[in-house]
Amino acid sequence: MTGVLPGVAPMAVPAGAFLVVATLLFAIGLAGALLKRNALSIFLSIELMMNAVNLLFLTYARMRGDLAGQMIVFFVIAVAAAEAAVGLAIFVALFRAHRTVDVDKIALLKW
Amino acid sequence: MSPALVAALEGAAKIAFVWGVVLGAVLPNLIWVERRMAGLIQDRPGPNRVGPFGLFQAIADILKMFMKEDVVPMYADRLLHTVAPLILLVPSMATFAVIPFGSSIHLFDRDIPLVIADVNIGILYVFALTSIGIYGLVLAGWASNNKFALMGGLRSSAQVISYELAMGIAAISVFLAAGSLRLTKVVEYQASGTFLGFLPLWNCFPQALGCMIFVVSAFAETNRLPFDLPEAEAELVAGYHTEYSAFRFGMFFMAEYLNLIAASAMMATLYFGGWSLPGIHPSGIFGGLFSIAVFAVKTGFFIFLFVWVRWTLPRFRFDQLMNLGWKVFLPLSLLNLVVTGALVLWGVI
Amino acid sequence: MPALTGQLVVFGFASFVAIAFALLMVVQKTPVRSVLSLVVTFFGLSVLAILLAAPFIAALQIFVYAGAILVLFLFVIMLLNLKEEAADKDDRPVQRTLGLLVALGLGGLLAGATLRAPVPPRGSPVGGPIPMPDEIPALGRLLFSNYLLAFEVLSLLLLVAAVGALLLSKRRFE
Amino acid sequence: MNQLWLIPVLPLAGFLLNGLVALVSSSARAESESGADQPGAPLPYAQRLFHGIVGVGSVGLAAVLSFAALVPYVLGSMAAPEGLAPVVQTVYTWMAAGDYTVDVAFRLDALSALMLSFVTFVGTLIHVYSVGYMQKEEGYGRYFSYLNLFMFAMLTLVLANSLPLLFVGWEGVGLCSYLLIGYYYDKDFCAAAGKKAFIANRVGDFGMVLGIFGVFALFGTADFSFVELAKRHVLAGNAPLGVYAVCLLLFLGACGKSAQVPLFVWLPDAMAGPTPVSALIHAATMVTAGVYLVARCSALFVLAPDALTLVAWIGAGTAIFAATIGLAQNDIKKVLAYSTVSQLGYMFLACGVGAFGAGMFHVFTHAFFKACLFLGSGSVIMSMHHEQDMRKMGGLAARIPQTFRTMLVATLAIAGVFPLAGFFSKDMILGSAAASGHWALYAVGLFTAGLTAFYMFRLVSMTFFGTARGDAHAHEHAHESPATMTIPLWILAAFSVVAGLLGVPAALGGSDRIGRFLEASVAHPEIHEMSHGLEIGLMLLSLGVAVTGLVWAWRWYGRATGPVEAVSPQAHAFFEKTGSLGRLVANKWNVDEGIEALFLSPFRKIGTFLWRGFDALFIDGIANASAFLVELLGDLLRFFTTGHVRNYALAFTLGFAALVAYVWLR
Repeated sequence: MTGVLPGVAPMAVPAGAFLVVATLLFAIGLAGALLKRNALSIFLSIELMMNAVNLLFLTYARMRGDLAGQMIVFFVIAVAAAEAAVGLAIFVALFRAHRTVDVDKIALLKW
Repeated sequence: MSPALVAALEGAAKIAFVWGVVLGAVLPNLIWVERRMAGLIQDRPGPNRVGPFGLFQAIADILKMFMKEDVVPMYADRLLHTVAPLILLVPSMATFAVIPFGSSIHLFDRDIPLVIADVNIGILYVFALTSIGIYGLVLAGWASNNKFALMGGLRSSAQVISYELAMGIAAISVFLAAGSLRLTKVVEYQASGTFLGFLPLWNCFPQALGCMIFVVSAFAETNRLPFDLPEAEAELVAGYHTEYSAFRFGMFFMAEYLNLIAASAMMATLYFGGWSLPGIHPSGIFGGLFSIAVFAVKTGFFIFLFVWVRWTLPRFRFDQLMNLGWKVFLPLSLLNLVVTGALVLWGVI
Repeated sequence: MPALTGQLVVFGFASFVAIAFALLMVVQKTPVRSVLSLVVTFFGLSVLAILLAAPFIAALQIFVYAGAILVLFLFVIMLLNLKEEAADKDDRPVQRTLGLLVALGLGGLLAGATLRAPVPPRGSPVGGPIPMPDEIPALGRLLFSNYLLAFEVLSLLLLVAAVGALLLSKRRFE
Repeated sequence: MNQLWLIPVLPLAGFLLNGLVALVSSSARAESESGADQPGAPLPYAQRLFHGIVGVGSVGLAAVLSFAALVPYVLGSMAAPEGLAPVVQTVYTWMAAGDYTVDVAFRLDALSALMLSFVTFVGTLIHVYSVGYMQKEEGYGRYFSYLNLFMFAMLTLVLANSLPLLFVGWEGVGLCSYLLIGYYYDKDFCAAAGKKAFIANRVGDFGMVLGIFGVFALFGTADFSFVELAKRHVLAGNAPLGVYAVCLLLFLGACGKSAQVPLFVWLPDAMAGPTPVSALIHAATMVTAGVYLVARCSALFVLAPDALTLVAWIGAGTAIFAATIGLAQNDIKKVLAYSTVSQLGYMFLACGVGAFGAGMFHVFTHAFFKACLFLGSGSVIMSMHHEQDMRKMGGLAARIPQTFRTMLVATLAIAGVFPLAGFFSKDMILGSAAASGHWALYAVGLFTAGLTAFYMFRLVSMTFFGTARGDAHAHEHAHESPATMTIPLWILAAFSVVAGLLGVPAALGGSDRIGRFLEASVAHPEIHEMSHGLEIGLMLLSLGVAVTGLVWAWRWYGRATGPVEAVSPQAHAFFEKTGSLGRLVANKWNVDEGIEALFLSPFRKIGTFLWRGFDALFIDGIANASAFLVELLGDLLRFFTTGHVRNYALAFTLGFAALVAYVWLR
C-alpha cells in the first residue's frame, strides 16, 4: 500500500543518463510534431513524446524508490489508448471529407 | 567461476536445449506428422517415399525451399518484404523463454530450474510477443503490393486482435487463481492441491469455460483451421504470403508451426498442470527428466489436437468468425472471470 | 562489477536504438515505415524500463503501445492508403526552421532543467540484483487503493472513447 | 382517536380522484368531435354523480372522523378542570437540519377542535349545496377537485402542530382561493380578481414567513411548543424586543389572509368566484385563518401589548370602514363581502383587547350565519338567472319563501338580535372591549353593529320586500332552488339560531362554556370583571342599536318602490345631501384608486425607468461595449488565426518553452 518499490539494487547507470535520453526523445518527438505534415505522422510524434515522458516518470520512480511514477505511466498508457482510438477515428472522418490528412491543406481551425 | 558467468552459462545451455529440441526435433517431425495425419484422415498414404515411413520428407521439403529462387515482386516494398517474415518468426521463438518445461534438475551441485527466464510478467510477456507477431502478418500483406495479400494481412491481424482479447481475459482468470503472472507459479499452483477433493487443481477443471475459450482462441491466434481465414485459398489465393516464395515462405511456414508448438505449450502450462502430474513427485535427476517428459506428452497431445482439428473441421466464414470472437467469447470470458473471482473469494480454489 | 557494466552496455545499446529509430521515424517519408521505426523505439524504451526496475510497465509498453495502438495506426494508414507523404515542397519555410529551432531549444531547456531539478529521495533503494522481486502485487494494491478513483474514471474514459470512435468512424448515409 | 391524519388526507384523496377523472374526461371531450359534447355543455349525469359522491363523500367522511375525534376530546376537556392536554400525532419527519427537525404532526386542542368542528361541518354543507348549484356548469369535476383540495389545505392549516406546516396549509388555501376565484377563467375580471387576491396575499405572506423565521430565532423551535415557552416568558415578565417584530409580522400575514385594512381589497373582488366558494372560503373558513393564527400565537401577542393594541385598532378600523362601504353597495354578494370584512374586523378587535376566546367565538358563529347568507344569496342569484344587482330585485319573498326565511334568520343573527347566535358573540366582543377599558373601541364597535344591522336589513328589504323591479320576465320565472340547496340553508339557519347558546354569559345565567373551553389553548392576559348589571345594560344598548339599524333600513327600503336607479327615495336624498362624502362611500372610499396612485403607479414608473434608463442604456451598454471590445480584439487576433494546426502547435510550444525558461531561471 505504501507504494515503495520492492527492494532493488542501486542503479548501475546514473539516473541523469536516463533523463537525458528521455529529453532527447521528447525533443525528437517535438520536432516531428512541428515539422511533419501528415496528421498521422504528427500523431506518431506525439506518441513518442508521451513515451519520453513515461521514461522520465519511470526514472523518477526508480530514483525515489516508490511506485507512484510507474502508476502514472500505467495511466498514461491507458489514456493513450483512448486518445489513439478517438484521434484515428477523427482522421478517418477527416480523410473521408477532404481526401487528405495533410494538415497544411486543412485550415478549418479558423474563425 | 563467478556467479554471473555461471548464470550466463546456465541460461545459454537452457536456450540451446529448448531451441534445439523445438527446431531440431519437434519442427521437422511435426511437418511429417501433419502430412501423415492428413493422409490417415483423408484415407490416403501421405508422404512415404523419403526414408522409412517418409520420415525424411521434412528435410527434403526444407532443402527444396532453400534451393528455390527468391522472388520479390516488382512494386513491393523491398525492405519490409524482407523483414516481415522475420518479425513473425522471432517473437514466436522468443515465446519459449518463459515457458517452464520441467520442475528443476539437480546438476553440478545446483538446482537448475527448467525454464529459461522465470520473469514475473510471464503471461504478459507471451501476450506482448503475440501482439508483435501481428506486424509480421500486416507488413507481409502491405509490402507485397498485392490486394489479396493486403486483404489477408488485414484479416489476419483483425482476427488475432479480436481473439487476443478473449484469450487475454481467459488468461486473467488463470493468474487470478494462481496469484501471480509468473508461469512457474502458475504450474506450482496447479500442482499444489485438489479441486473438489478428487480432481487435480488444474485450471481446466474449475475454469472449464476459460479453458475452452483459450483453446479455441489459440486456434484463431495461430491462424489454423477452422480459423485460417487469412490464407483462405478459395478467396485469397494464399493470403498474406501469396507473394512469398522459397525460404521467405519457409519462414512463414516455420513461424506457423512454432506458434502452434508455443500455443500447445501454453495450453499445457496454463490449464493442464504444465510439467506436474498429480500424486507423482519423483526427485533427483530422474524427477527433472520425468517432469520434462510429462510436459512433452501434454504439449504433444495439443499439437496432435491442432493437426486433428485441421483435417476435420471446415472453415468459418469471416463474419461468423468475428461474431464468435466478439459476441460469444468476449462475454463468456468475462463471465468466466467473474465466476473464477467468486470461487477465489469464497475460497473454493 | 561485471553485472553493472553489463547494465551499462545494455543501457547504451537500448538508448541508441531508441534515439536512432526515433530520428528515423521523423525523417522517414513513408508512414508505414515511421510506424515500424516507432515500434523499434518502443522496444528500446521497454528495455530501458526493465533497467529501471519496471518490467511490468515494459511488458505493458509492448503489449498495449506496440501491440495495439501502433497496430491501429498501421490499420488506419492502410485504410487510407497513405503510400508516401506529399512530394511537393513544404511551403512554410518559417514554420520549418522555427519549428526545428524551437524543438532543439526546448529540448535543451528541458534537459538542463531536469538535470538541475532536485528529486526528493523517498528512501535509498536497496536489495537484491535485477531481475528484481515482484512489484506487480504492490502496483495492484496501489491501483485499487490510492488510485481507485483515477482507475474508475479511466475505465469510464475508455468506454466513452470507444463509443466516440465508433460514432466518428461510422459512415453516414444520407 | 389516533386517525387524526386521515382527516386532511381524505379530502386530498378526493381531490386526486376528482382531479384525475376531470382531467381525463375533459381531454377526452376536447378530442371528441360529436355535437353532443359541445364545449360548455354540462357533464353527463353519471359523471356528475361520481364527482358529487367523491367530493361530498370525502369531506363528509372527514367531518364524521373529525367529530369522532373531537367529541370525546371536548367532553373530556369540559369535564377536566384544566382542560385536556393537546393530542399531538406525528406522521413523519418532514425536514431535518442539524438537531432541528420539522415533523408533519397534527395537533388537536381546544382551538383546533373548535375550528375543526365548523370547518368540516360547514364545509360538508357547502359541498352538498354545490351539488345543486353547480350542476349546469361545465367544469363540475374541476370545481369539486379544487374544493376538496381546499378542504385538505384548510384542515392541514387547522390541525398543524408547527408554523411551517401551518404555512403549508396557509399557502394551500391561498392557492385554492386563487384557483376558485378564477374559476371562470375565460372571463377577464375573474382572472384579474384571482391575481389580485394572490398578490395581496403575497404581501401578507411575506410578513408571515419572516414571522416564522422570527419565531424560530426567538424560541429555537417553530412548532407550537413555543407557546409554552412564551407563557414562561409571561411569568418571567420579560419580553424581548423581537417579540414585537414577530407579532407585527405574523399579524401582517393575518391581515393579508383575513382581509384587514389595508390588505382587504382582494376580498370583495373575490366574489367573482362561484357563490358556494364565496360562502366557504371567503366567508366561513379561510378568511378566519388570520384570526386563528393570532389566537394560536396569543401567548406571544400578550407579551407585546402595544402590538395587541394595534391589532385592536386595525380590527376596529376595518370593521367600521367596511361597514360604511357596505351601506352603499348594490351587488348582493358585494354587500356580503364587505360585511365579511367588517365582521373579521370585529374578530381582530376582540383579539386586540385580549379576548381571544371572544374572537374565536365570533369566528364560530359567523361561520354559520355568513355561510347561510352567502348560500341564500346564491339561491337568489340562481332564481334570478344570475342577476346580482339588488336594484333589479325586490318582492321575491313570495317567490322563494324558503330562501327568504333562512336568510331572514341569518340576517337577524348577524345583526345581533337576541337570542340568535350573533347576539352572544358580538356582545362578548363588545363587552370585552368595554371591560378592558377601551371605550373608544367599544364605541366604534357599537356603531358598527348599528351599521351592520342597517346594511343587512337593507339587503333583505331590497331583495325580498317591496315591488318587483327590473326584468319582469325574470321575476315571473323566479323559482325556489332544489332540495340539495335548501336543506343546507335550513341547517345553517338553525345553527345561526342556536350556535350562540354555547357562550351564554354569566350575566344572563349561562356559564360561557366556550370561553372556558378555549382557556386551555389561548392566552387570557387579565380578567376584567364587570358587574352583571353593567353588562346587561351594555347588552340592551347594543340590542337597541341593532334594532335601530333594522328599523331604519325597513323605513328606507322596506317598502321601496322607486325606480332601478334610485330604489329608495329617502336614501337617495340622504346621499345627495351628504354630497362628496356620500359619493366617497358609494365609491368604496376610493381605496383601489388610492392604492393605484400610492403604490402601483409609482412602481410602474420605477419599472419603466429601470427598463428604459437602466436596463436599455446601462446594462445593454455594458454588454454592447464589451461585445464591441471583443470584436476589436478579435480583429486583431484574426491575423494569428491561420487555421493551420502546425502554427498553433508552434505557438503552444513557444509558450511552453517560455514557461520552462521562467521556471528554470527564476
